[in-house]
Amino acid sequence: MHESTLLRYIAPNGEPLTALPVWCSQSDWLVEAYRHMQFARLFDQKAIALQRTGQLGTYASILGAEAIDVAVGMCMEATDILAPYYRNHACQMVRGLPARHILSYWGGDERGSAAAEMQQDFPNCIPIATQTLHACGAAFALQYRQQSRIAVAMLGDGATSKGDFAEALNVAGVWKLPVVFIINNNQWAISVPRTLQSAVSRLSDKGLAAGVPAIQVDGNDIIALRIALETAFQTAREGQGPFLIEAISYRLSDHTTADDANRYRPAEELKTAWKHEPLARLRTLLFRLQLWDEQRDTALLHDLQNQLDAEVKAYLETPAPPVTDMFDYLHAELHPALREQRDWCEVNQMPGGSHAPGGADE
Amino acid sequence: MHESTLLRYIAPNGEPLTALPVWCSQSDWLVEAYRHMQFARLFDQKAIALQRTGQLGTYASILGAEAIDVAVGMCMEATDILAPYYRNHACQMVRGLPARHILSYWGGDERGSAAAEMQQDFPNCIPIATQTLHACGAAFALQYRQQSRIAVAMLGDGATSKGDFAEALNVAGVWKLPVVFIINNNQWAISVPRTLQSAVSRLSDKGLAAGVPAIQVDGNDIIALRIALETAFQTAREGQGPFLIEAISYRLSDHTTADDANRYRPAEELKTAWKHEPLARLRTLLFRLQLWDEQRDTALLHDLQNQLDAEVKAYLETPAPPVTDMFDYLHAELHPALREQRDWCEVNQMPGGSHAPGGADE
Amino acid sequence: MNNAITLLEAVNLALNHALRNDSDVVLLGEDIGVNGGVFRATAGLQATFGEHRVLDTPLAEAMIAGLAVGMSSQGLKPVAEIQFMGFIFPAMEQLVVHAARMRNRTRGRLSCPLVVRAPYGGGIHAPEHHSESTEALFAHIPGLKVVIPSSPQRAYGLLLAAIADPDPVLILEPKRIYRSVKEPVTDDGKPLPLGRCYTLRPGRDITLVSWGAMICETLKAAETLAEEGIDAEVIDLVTLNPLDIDTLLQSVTRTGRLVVVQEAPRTCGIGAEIAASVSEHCLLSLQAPVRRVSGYDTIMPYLKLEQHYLPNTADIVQAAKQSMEAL
Amino acid sequence: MNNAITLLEAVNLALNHALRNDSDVVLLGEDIGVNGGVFRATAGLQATFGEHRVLDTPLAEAMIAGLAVGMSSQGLKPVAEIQFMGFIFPAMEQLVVHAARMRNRTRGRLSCPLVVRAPYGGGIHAPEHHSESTEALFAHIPGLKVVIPSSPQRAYGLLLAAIADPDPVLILEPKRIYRSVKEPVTDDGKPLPLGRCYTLRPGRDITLVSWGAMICETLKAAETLAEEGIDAEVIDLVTLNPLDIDTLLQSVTRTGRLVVVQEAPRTCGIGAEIAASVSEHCLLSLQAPVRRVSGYDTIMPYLKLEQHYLPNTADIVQAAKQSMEAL
Ligand SMILES: Cc1ncc(C[n+]2csc(CCOP(=O)(O)OP(=O)(O)O)c2C)c(N)n1
Ligand SMILES: Cc1ncc(C[n+]2csc(CCOP(=O)(O)OP(=O)(O)O)c2C)c(N)n1
Ligand SMILES: [Mg+2]
Ligand SMILES: [Mg+2]
Repeated sequence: MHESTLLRYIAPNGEPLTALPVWCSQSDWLVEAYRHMQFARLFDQKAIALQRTGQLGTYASILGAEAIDVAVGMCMEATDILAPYYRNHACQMVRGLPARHILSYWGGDERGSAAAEMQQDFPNCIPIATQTLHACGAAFALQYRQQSRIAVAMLGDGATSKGDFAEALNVAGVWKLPVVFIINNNQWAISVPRTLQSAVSRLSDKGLAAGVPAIQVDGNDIIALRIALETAFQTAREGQGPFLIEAISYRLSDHTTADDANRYRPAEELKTAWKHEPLARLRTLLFRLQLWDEQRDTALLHDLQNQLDAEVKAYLETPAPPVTDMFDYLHAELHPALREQRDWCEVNQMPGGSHAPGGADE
Repeated sequence: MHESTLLRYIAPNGEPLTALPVWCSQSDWLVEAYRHMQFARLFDQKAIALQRTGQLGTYASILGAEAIDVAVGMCMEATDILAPYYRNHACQMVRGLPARHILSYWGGDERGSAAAEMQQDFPNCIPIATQTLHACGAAFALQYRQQSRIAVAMLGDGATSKGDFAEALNVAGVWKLPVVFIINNNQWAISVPRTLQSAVSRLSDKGLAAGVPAIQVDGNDIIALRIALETAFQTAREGQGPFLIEAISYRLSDHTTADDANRYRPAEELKTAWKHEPLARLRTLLFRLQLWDEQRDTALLHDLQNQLDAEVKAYLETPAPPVTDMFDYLHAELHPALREQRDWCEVNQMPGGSHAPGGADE
Repeated sequence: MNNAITLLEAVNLALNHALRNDSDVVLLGEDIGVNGGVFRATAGLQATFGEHRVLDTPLAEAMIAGLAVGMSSQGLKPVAEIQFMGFIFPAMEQLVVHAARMRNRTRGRLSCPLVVRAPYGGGIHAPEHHSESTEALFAHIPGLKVVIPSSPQRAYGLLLAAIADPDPVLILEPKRIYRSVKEPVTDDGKPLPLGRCYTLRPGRDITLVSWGAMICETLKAAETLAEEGIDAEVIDLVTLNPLDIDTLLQSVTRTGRLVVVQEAPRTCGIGAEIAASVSEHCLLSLQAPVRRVSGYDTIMPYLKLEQHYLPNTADIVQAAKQSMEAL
Repeated sequence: MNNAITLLEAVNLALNHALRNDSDVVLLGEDIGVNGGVFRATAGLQATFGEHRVLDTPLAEAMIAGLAVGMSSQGLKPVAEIQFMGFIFPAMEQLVVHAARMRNRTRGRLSCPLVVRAPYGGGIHAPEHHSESTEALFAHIPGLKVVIPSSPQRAYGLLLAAIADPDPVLILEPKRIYRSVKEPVTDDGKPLPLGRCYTLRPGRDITLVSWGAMICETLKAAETLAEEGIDAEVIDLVTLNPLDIDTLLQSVTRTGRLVVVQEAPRTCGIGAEIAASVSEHCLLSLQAPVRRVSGYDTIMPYLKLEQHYLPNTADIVQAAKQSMEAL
């Protein structure tokens, strides 16, 4: 981390490091961001609890990355296209996706990625770095149709090692695509620390290999993030080509609920990282700027908790998808060759069938 | 091309641009290089002629890249490991591979890659950029065994766009592997010009994305090449990690004998490129330095032609490989499941068999 | 436009038609622009339709496939060329984990109406990796349609159908017969149905099924067999996934005998699926075991030995006769 | 060392043995070092053997495979882990075009004695891409051996055999039974032969062949059938390429009936090859068509539906009974 060249406005303790942009006090943008980040934090805790009690599948926590996701979500236009990876629930929620669908996805239901609110955003992408190419393809479509929309790809620090990312940066550069890549450098790729991923000291330097302008920003600092994102998005939107942002954060959670970071992560490092975390930092700043107080905070948390409870309830009450969905969305039309298998599948799940609920194997 | 920062010692017209290293006059290295380059040129012409007369398969000409290949071949130690692509015949010959085997390879005979003279060098690699990872793997083996050998990967400008190359650079950087990557930037990837491959102005900048030191060198200048290679090889050999060299050349030929560059390459560009070509440049320099004269030149050409003729003869006289080779080298041992197919294949090629020479389908 | 044209020209004609009539169609690939493709399948198209519709890409197949996924998710209809099927492997991740799954994954919210074209197969004396037939790898992937035309008319109609198809289609073009088969093709923009076999020659005694370049040898074999009084039905499989097994079953139910002819290695090839399905459904009608004529389970050799690897007419005739004699 | 251990522990034991006894053995992969692998297959090995022998790689599967090709060409014996088989696609180019071909391409001058291990298969309620069974794609590749152990003892012996093998071997580990099957394993360093089936239960009436996790359901089905008086032979296929077809043929010649059980999609799966080969060679012995119990030709669903996708004991019993009733 070259702290010196890192874009940063708020110190870890919540103090402004420099004169803040006027919109900080002249708009409710910061409060809005705070609201989203708080909701993300609550959501995260709840999702982990649901997983621990067998009500959700494996889940990837967003703890520590709330500022990045919220800033991206808030700076994008509704009609822009997001190509997320699997850790961008907060961004998805800011973009209007109700939490129930996110739970649905992590609960093992494909319909979680079907919500109309996702518009043309890509669904969660699990195969590392592959989404960066989708963003380029989508960006090409926008450029081709001469729209002033942009595509935004998010990825982790580990993902920067996979060739796809280099290929995406390269084609974005040479075709001047309206796409912005945002690395959430949370210092770990499961158990592999940043230092074992690459010898380059700044991941933003990966842009240099492709002629793509890049900037490194404090990913725990919502103001710095907005500044960086505005530059990047504007560049892309105005037809000047792609941009790369490396946002430095820290994964305060396990990799997923299937992981135990204690096996590999020094306790001391985690302790230090908590001192930098984005939510407390913004909260302190808001109090300091007198944009926020305890009373409003309590009310907000109460409000958000109610919202969340309603979403969780809706999720838990959603009936399982019909088994035949696996046939019905394979192609636009069911090919006759699959008709027999579909019938078989449907019959098997009925009482007396080999896959009936409560059958021998369950 | 940032001509300004390009490492160069000899002007295109053969004049020294600066004081030359002492070895230029105090050793016969330059004459040796000239000999190899001349042989490569002769070989190339002959190979194309053989292809045109149906005595060789599709062939990738090395015209214009002789200096790069020869410099690499001469600067490597015999025990180093070469991971070539498909355009490195000259380098292979410098490293001791008789031309007959190279012809054999391009003539469609796997035994061309079996020659003992290849030692542990990799065979020609056709799938673009994949060889850069082999070089890293081999370099790891050398590092693991604490040998002071190095691995050298060669690739084209087009190959720099493929993710494998980024992955190779990255792992070489982070593991400090004793590997050197050499880009033969001949301005074209089949019909795709350099400018459509990447927005980065210097391909050597790809090293910046991986923390790998890099240098750009005039690939038509054998002295500059040796200087660059010596630095790079020494760095790698002494355990200081990988190096990247971008050698600027020009593909004076069609992509392969299956290609017609007239379809896409401006005639003017080719004409200009010929003024930069490496062999005439070195020849002029040698004359100028009085290290060479017409008489020796004529004798050399005569000599090389004889050598080449002997190689061509040996190639043409090599009987086709036994059909059963395709079974016998699949695994170390033939699995019983393949015995029946092997027998069948052997019988079919005999007189009366379905694949007998002169059979119905031929 | 009723002059006889080659399969390659038919591909070009179909692409031209698609570009002309649908502004959502874009072509992308290595060397497909100014150069018109290494086989000239896209010759002249960039000049006609412009650089923004016929795109020379950087050299990276994962990128080509990933771009096509992204483009098609936005409703464009990208037709990507993989220069040779031997270089399709870097594209496989995108094709298998994204193109084939996007509709299912989003329950229809997004889809990937993309086409990937790749020349495949041996017999043109090309260098290593330029001669393989790995169609079976793709036919095993749910969500990916795999189509192989073996005549100019079918190449034209099937390519248009693939482009019109709302889901991803892989079209493998048998490069050995790119220029050798000619027939008149009407440039009427009419797609041919995907997902069904084409019976090229009716016959009573035995069914021969094949696809791609081997269709030529198979038809020749049928002629040879006819001379010897054996009336062979020849079926062009055309769509490898999903399989039109019904047409095959109907034929075998009539003839009682089946020979599958494939250029690819035998083990786990398409021939295995056909033999398995037919044996499963028609065991009682079968008068002889289903025979497979195929490449060997070895690596496709370089040109010196490739003719020994590729099945030929004599092999097919022989297998058919053995089938006729069996039981 | 005669306590019962899990399949996962047996893998660890074999790796430990290989690292201890052969300094050419190195392990590489994502998260295999300090973390010991996401399933803990390599737990403790980096601590014991050092960072230069148990390598945490950057995140790139093409790179992992390409490094293994390069390492093995120098005589090292790399054992690479692909974290989940769903992420093997970027490695496919290196495995197919290089690992499987290096010996043939250089006529024995270089070879690739590498091993790739990957957990595969469904049923553990994992996220997307963590549950597929795409073994057939690799079994179609000449030059690549594909092995699937289904018990701790076989996992131990086959992994050692794969490491000792002079050619590339892909070992797919059925993650659903990583921890559920236990048996005592002797840590004697003895490899088990590759390239042959293992008969787990002799039987007279019908042959059931399977591999991987489905072996458990298949054995259970055999018990259920036994209760109903049907004596089923159960064969663990183990090596998918090259196939030990002889053992299968011998069994089917005796029983006259065969059910293949696979978790993968049906079309072009291993079951197709087995059915095709057996029907080809044993048509006269077959008293019923070879039946395939398999996953559907659809995309492996997320966890809510995965139990409906995976074949179960009841499916196998049903297929076996139908086979017994046929003809
Ligand atoms: C191609 C591929 N390989 C491996 C994995 C398994 N895997 C899932 S997440 C992960 C680490 C990703 O780290 P990073 O990119 O830093 O993102 P983070 O999870 O830290 O946000 C790995 C190896 C995968 N999903 N895809
Ligand atoms: C993976 C892969 N994709 C495509 C090809 C087809 N192809 C062969 S050479 C070539 C261009 C290579 O250009 P460059 O890297 O600049 O090397 P050059 O031939 O110019 O020396 C292409 C696209 C290939 N061999 N491998
Ligand atoms: Mg990370
Ligand atoms: Mg080039």
